[in-house]
Amino acid sequence: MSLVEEFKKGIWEKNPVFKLVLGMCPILAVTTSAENGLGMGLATTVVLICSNIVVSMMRKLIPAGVRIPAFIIIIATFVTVVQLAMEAWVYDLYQALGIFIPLIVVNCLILGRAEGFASKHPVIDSIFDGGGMGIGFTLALFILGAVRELFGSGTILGFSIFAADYPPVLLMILPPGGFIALGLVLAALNKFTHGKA
Amino acid sequence: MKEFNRLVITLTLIAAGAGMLLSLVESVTREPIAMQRSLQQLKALSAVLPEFDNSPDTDVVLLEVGKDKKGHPVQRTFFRARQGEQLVGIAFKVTAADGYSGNIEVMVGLDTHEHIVGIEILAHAETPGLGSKISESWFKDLFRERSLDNTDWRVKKDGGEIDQITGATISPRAIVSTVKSGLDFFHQHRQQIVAAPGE
Amino acid sequence: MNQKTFVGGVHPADSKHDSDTKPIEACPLPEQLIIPLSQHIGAPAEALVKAGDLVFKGQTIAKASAFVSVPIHASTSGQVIAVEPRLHPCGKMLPAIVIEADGEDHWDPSLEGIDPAQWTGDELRQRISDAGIVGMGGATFPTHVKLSPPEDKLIDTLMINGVECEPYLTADHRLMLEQSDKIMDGIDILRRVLGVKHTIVGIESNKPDAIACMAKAGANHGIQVQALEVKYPQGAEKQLIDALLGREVPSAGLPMDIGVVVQNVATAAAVSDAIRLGRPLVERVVTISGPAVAEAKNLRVRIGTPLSFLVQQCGGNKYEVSKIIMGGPMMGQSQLSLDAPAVRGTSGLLLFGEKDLAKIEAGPCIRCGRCVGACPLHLLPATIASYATLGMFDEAEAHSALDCMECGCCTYICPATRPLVQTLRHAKGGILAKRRRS
Amino acid sequence: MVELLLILVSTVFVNNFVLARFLGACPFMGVSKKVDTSLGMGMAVIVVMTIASVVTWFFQYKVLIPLDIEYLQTIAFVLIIASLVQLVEIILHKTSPALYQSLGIFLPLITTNCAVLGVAVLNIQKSYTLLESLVFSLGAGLGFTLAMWLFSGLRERLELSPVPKCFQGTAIALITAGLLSLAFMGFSGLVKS
Amino acid sequence: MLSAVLGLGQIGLVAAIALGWASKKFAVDIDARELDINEVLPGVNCGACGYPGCSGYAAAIVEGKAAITLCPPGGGDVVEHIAEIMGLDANVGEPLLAVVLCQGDNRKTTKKYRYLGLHDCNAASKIAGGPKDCPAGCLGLGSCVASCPFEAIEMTADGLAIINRELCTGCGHCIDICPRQVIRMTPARETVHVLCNSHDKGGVVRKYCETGCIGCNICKKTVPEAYKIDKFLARVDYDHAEHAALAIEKCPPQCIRDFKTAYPESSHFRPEQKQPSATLCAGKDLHG
Amino acid sequence: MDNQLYMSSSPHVHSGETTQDIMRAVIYALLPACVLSIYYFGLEALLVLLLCTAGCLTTEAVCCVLSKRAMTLSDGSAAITGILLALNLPASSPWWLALFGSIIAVTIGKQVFGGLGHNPFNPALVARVVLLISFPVQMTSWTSPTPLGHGLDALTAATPLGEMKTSVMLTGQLPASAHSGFSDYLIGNMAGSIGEVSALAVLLGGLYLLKKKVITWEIPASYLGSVILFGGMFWLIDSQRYPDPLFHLLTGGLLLGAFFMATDMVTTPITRSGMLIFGVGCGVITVLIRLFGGYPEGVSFAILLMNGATPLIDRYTRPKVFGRNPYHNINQTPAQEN
Ligand SMILES: Cc1cc2nc3c(=O)[nH]c(=O)nc-3n(C[C@H](O)[C@H](O)[C@H](O)COP(=O)(O)O)c2cc1C
Ligand SMILES: Cc1cc2nc3c(=O)[nH]c(=O)nc-3n(C[C@H](O)[C@H](O)[C@H](O)COP(=O)(O)O)c2cc1C
Ligand SMILES: Cc1cc2nc3c(=O)[nH]c(=O)nc-3n(C[C@H](O)[C@H](O)[C@H](O)COP(=O)(O)O)c2cc1C
Ligand SMILES: Cc1cc2nc3c(=O)[nH]c(=O)nc-3n(C[C@H](O)[C@H](O)[C@H](O)CO)c2cc1C
Ligand code: SF4
Ligand code: SF4
Ligand code: SF4
Ligand code: SF4
Ligand code: FES
Repeated sequence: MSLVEEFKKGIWEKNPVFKLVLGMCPILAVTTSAENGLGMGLATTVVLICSNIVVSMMRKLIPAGVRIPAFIIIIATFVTVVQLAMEAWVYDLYQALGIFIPLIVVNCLILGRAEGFASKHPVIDSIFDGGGMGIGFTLALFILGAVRELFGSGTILGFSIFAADYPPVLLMILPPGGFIALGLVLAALNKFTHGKA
Repeated sequence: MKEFNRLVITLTLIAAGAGMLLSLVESVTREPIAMQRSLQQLKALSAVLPEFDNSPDTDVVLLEVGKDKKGHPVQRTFFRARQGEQLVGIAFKVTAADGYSGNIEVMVGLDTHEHIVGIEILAHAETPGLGSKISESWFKDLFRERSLDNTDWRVKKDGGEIDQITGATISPRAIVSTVKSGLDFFHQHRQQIVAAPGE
Repeated sequence: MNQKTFVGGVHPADSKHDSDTKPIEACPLPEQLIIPLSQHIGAPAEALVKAGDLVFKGQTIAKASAFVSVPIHASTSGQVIAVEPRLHPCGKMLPAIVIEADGEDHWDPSLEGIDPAQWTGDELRQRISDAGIVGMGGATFPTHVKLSPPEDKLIDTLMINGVECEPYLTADHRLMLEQSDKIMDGIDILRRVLGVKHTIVGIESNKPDAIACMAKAGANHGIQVQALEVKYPQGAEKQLIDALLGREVPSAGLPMDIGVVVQNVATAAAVSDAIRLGRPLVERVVTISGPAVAEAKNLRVRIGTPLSFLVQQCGGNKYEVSKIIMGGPMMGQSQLSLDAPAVRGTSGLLLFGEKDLAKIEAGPCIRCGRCVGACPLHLLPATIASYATLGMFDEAEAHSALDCMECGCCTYICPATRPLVQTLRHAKGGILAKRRRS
Repeated sequence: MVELLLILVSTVFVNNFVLARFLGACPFMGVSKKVDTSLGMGMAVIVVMTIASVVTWFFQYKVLIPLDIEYLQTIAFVLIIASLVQLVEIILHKTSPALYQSLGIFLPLITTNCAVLGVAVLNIQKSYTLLESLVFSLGAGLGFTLAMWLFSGLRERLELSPVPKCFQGTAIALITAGLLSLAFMGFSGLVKS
Repeated sequence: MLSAVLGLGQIGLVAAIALGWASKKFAVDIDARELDINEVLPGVNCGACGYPGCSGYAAAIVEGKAAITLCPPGGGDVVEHIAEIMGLDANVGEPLLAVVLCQGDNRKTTKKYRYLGLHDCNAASKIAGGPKDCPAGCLGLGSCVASCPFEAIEMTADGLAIINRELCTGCGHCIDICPRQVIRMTPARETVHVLCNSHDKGGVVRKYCETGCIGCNICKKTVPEAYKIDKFLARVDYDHAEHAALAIEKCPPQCIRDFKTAYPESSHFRPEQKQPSATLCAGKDLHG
Repeated sequence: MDNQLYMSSSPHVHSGETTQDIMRAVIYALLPACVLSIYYFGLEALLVLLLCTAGCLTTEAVCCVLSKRAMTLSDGSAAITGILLALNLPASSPWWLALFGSIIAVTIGKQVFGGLGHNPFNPALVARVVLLISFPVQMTSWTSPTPLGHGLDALTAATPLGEMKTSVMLTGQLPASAHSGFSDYLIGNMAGSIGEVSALAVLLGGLYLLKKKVITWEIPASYLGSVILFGGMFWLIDSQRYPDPLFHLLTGGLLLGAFFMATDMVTTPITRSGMLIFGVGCGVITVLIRLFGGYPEGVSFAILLMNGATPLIDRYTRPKVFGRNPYHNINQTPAQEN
């Protein structure tokens, strides 16, 4: 598989959110606005790429018996780095994402890629894999965030879209709305990709 | 046994390496994080205080305002804002326990005439779309310039002067009464607060 | 009178008034009789005659081929013209003996009656078996088998089923009115064979005349008659036993497991004929009814009489027939044509025209629970059916699909008109097929 | 006592871990197809959560804070939890195959589950005492199990429904979860925050 | 810095020792090959192999209980992969496709009664053998459609099952379900088939079906090696079927077809509703 | 030639009662409440009723077309959903609120699950709660009834439960209205949603349904009974703070819920004991939410929550199959000789 394909598969064909349904918690929890979705997605992408690189580099060194703990340490390290950096430089976003930043550690997506891809492939491939998956994840979070923000607050990235007297459907930015919006988005994607009713 | 040693050593090394890396990163971010945290406090303060050039978040006075259910003393922090050496404003945090769904934390800022410069809602759990309107600026602006003397501290529905929110009177009512009691407390202890030495 | 009953069931309109006042008439002799070799539960009988043979009425023309099997007798005298596959009421072509009647209707001279009091139970049972007696209540299970409980099963009660809970059918009703003494005699014989004293006759309370008549006849035999609430399927033996004795036949068990043998009133009458007169089972009472028939009747019919002949005896059909049912409308089989013959299990023949049929498109189950409330076995028909339609037979089995007795209550009551019984049958087939495979 | 009860009620109903806080959504969606499995998973989560929150609580207050390395919280907690879970799994697999069959097979899933780490982190964030942490984690586990149990019942029913093609699978499961979460909104305000 | 390194290093050490110790002390074997095989299997869990799902099959292979060629959906690739994992020679069987050997849809055949009830071939066949006069033809109620895990079967508007040769994997589910045994496995390479399943005599067949095989022998006369006649029914002998197509034009009821030339009915497929159809209720007069 | 005889599997007769008949009966039973609501709230109520019913029917039709299923309008369930949704809305609802609710009810509430019979949650209540959460302002501005011909303008007013909640929250005491006003509640002279106002009209409809055997007694009885018991328990503890059972019964759409919404067979247990559990669960949750929850009104949530538990209830209350009761036969009494 070429590097480009490696990259592209994560964005659509194996999109971690729409196709693999991994990392559900942040998908549902932080997508109350497009901005939060984007921020979370990017943070995850950074961790994903970095940990893929390191795991791939060290794949020959780590004995099978402690594979998982070792991967977790590597991932957790990058998560902490991201966490510290966000707190230092993008404090508002850090506040908005709250507990879900440390929880990137347990995002099944990242461990999944480390286990399933980086530990078996060379560094360059792993970067593209991580990048593709990360962008796919970010894209999905952004789309979902945009949908929820649009209907739930009438804005996208803070800009008003509807007329001033649009009554926002608050449900969309509340917990039930998270599940329902993702369900509807998935159904819409199914509809368009298979064209079946 | 060799295999076992390898396991232990790699994992320990990786962990230690991670520790090293992180402590490095932490040392870089320590300063900015501390700054962000105090900035956050300051942001709320500057929204409710007249212009100042000191750091009110460190120029504070602690007073006991009462006891909680278990009998422990409850303290309230008063932040003092200054221009030069001149005291220009005081801010303090009050908590309304009778909101629609839980506590509402309000930062109140006063000028030297005990007129409100502004209030800020720090935390609340009111119903989105109803009670949550208390954090909208039109509502917060209702409190500007008000003092114990120039205002009947009740919502209009109860015969006072402050607008309520349509369909949600409870949250504004809670805020109004809390802010008022905060003002009362301040009024009684004004001397003590103003005169206390800085820390 | 206190009316006993069971939990569940439905109340279809009984539609019996067209025929319940019509005395039993003897059906004339048709030109040809088609006598299938398979008319009972168990192994089909083996033909003893071939084309060209002359037979007497009552002569054994096919012999039992196993313990659970019975012989078959010519139902009139005449000539065998063929032994070949003919249309059976089940809709398939199955082996049958075709007799051309000679019009004489001669009984086999070797047949003679006996006095049961002189004979042992075992001998009586053999005579019952030789007479080809099977249950006349619908299941056509060989009666001698029911009368041979294993040593370890103690039978304490003989229950006589005079319920006749199927709509339209009045054959048992008329029989109880007209031949209650013969029935009582049959009961005595059955009691003797089984060695039990305690006997209960159960009759639905919509037949007060039959209850009175049977109670009177039973009085000097020490036989108790019990009125039962009018409810379908009061006549199903498990429900009957539950209603009368409060005992539950275990799942997959038999009445004898709880000390009971159940026989239909017509079976009792047939037993009496077989012993006292020596006459084997060659005829039965059939109710011909339904909105499309010209005149509803109860006919005493020779086994093998073509259904079309029965309809002729009732003045034909009033209008075009769209559906023919053998048996009652709840459990009977729809017929492919009137060419099939009446058999030992034929309790009724019902004719319906197009306008009597309500064709309703089945809708989705609305979970109303009516089927659950109606199921006399306390199953969840709706749930089992939805598993079955998706081929999830393991789940269906876990919900006791195999217990279903196909009484039809669930389909009858379902407002979504779902074909529940058929689906359950499908489930049972699927479960058994799966078992066979593994 | 009342405080503890309130924490319990609040975590089970009002701020249900999955339905209101979105913690542990992956196993919630993943292992809820059958009622029996979901119960097994729920039990495993309760056990692990309780153990994990006690251990991490001690670690936070006895190691991280005294050493002034609180910023290592995430990595330390996740490492502890992961090792702990794996340890339990290995031991269970060998010593009690029966228990392993009913609970153990879920353990690997739990390692990478937001709910367990989330509980540990929230305990610290909310400055709970050890006892409160214990009750909180128990409530979280119970709430998780309750949500999962209800949801698995609903999903077994969905299996039998002719769901339109494009909604089949995850989409309809998510919508169902959404409606369940909607119903749980009714508990909001039951315990004032 | 030091405390961080030591702190974390310590956890790492303890964790590694504990895990290492435990995994030795409590070791349980799982055959790695089982996991590998599970990876290469298609994961559709169709059960065609006869085991409970793909992982069950994988376990059975490793235990040596099952042949490696039992997964029809997987096809040759999978067999090769498994062979590799197990260190065996791959011996791939000839690929098969299912074909419905019947063309007698509702327009071309007659009915012995009007069926009402569960929309299911097995259920209908229990009522007087099924509503068709033909004792062997497709009943058209689509039990096979529901049984195919690959959605390869569709019903024509006129009630005939047709198998999409692109989608069929040869798993054989439909064969088991069909009460008429009208679906047969045929070599995938062969596209010429006699689309009839009735062994009735020609005269009988003509009464109920416009296009049923009448056993006239013409095909066999045209291409003797390619056709066998068995009790009034012609069948293609798939071992010698190269020239079978030559008989297509000659067949009087036109029951020989070549799937390479488009099958006419497949053009007007209509999605069939999977709802049990009408049930019949005698006695409106029973209301009350 | 095709044979024209029909054949089918037994049974060959049917009770004659169809889904349509059941649904029609429910619509009839709702009529008194509809009529009374129009009397009290005038054209506004009529408009909401029409909008919701038309909205639900149209959405159902569109869904049928989109999913290529047979048209299901005639089964009447969509109409019921529409009417019940309308009865659960304030009379002052803007047109878009009613329409949006109808669309939510039929799509998210029902059709995504495969239509009639497959939705796990009550569609009308799903819509109502979605609206309540999304548009709390519109959904909590109640008007007090202004009977037709009185020529008064509608005034905004709190519902009895809302008033109670506010009063308890502020003063820890019940408002005066909670001790009186029962006759008003009975005939519907109180602020509230269109359909909850008159207890009598709803009761009439409910009794009709019971009489026609469209619904069974289990759910309404256990629901109302448990509200009386559980609510009454609190009242006995502190009658200044907690309202009496009668207040519970007559306000907040409890009767509407108990007779019309908790009885929707699609979303409630199929077994008799399951229904009893369902009813008790609804009752307890309703009281809890009313007395301690954030929302003044607990019926919708209680029913939805128990809808969510219904598959489990069904699972654990499977009736004992006849002949599988191991204890039954032990009690067998030897037959009496006679
Ligand atoms: C679901 C719901 C949520 C509510 N949330 C709030 C709230 O957060 N704040 C508030 O003051 N009132 C809230 N209310 C309204 C109160 O119940 C009460 O009716 C209102 O505060 C009285 O105000 P009014 O006098 O303007 O009608 C809510 C009502 C409902 C039904
Ligand atoms: C396979 C089978 C075996 C039976 N064996 C006996 C038996 O050994 N003894 C007996 O008294 N009845 C036996 N029965 C008869 C049943 O008790 C019952 O009377 C018969 O099936 C007809 O009942 P039904 O019309 O309610 O279905 C048997 C029935 C079947 C189907
Ligand atoms: C649903 C159902 C209904 C039945 N109704 C009757 C009935 O009304 N009268 C009757 O004699 N037998 C009825 N039976 C048959 C009885 O269960 C039982 O087989 C019969 O009474 C045994 O007597 P027999 O062997 O003499 O026929 C019914 C069976 C079933 C399954
Ligand atoms: C007794 C009864 C009560 C019903 N209650 C409701 C209801 O509360 N809400 C609703 O949307 N539909 C109701 N329906 C209509 C229908 O059952 C419902 O829309 C289904 O949930 C749709 O699948 C009811 C129907 C009946 C027969
Ligand atoms: S047919 Fe079977 S499932 Fe239906 S009511 Fe009768 S016994 Fe129960
Ligand atoms: S009677 Fe029909 S609609 Fe009612 S639950 Fe049973 S199958 Fe469903
Ligand atoms: S091929 Fe067989 S199963 Fe398929 S529709 Fe025809 S008869 Fe039914
Ligand atoms: S079920 Fe039949 S048609 Fe479908 S893939 Fe298997 S063999 Fe082919
Ligand atoms: S992201 Fe939370 S459990 Fe997977």
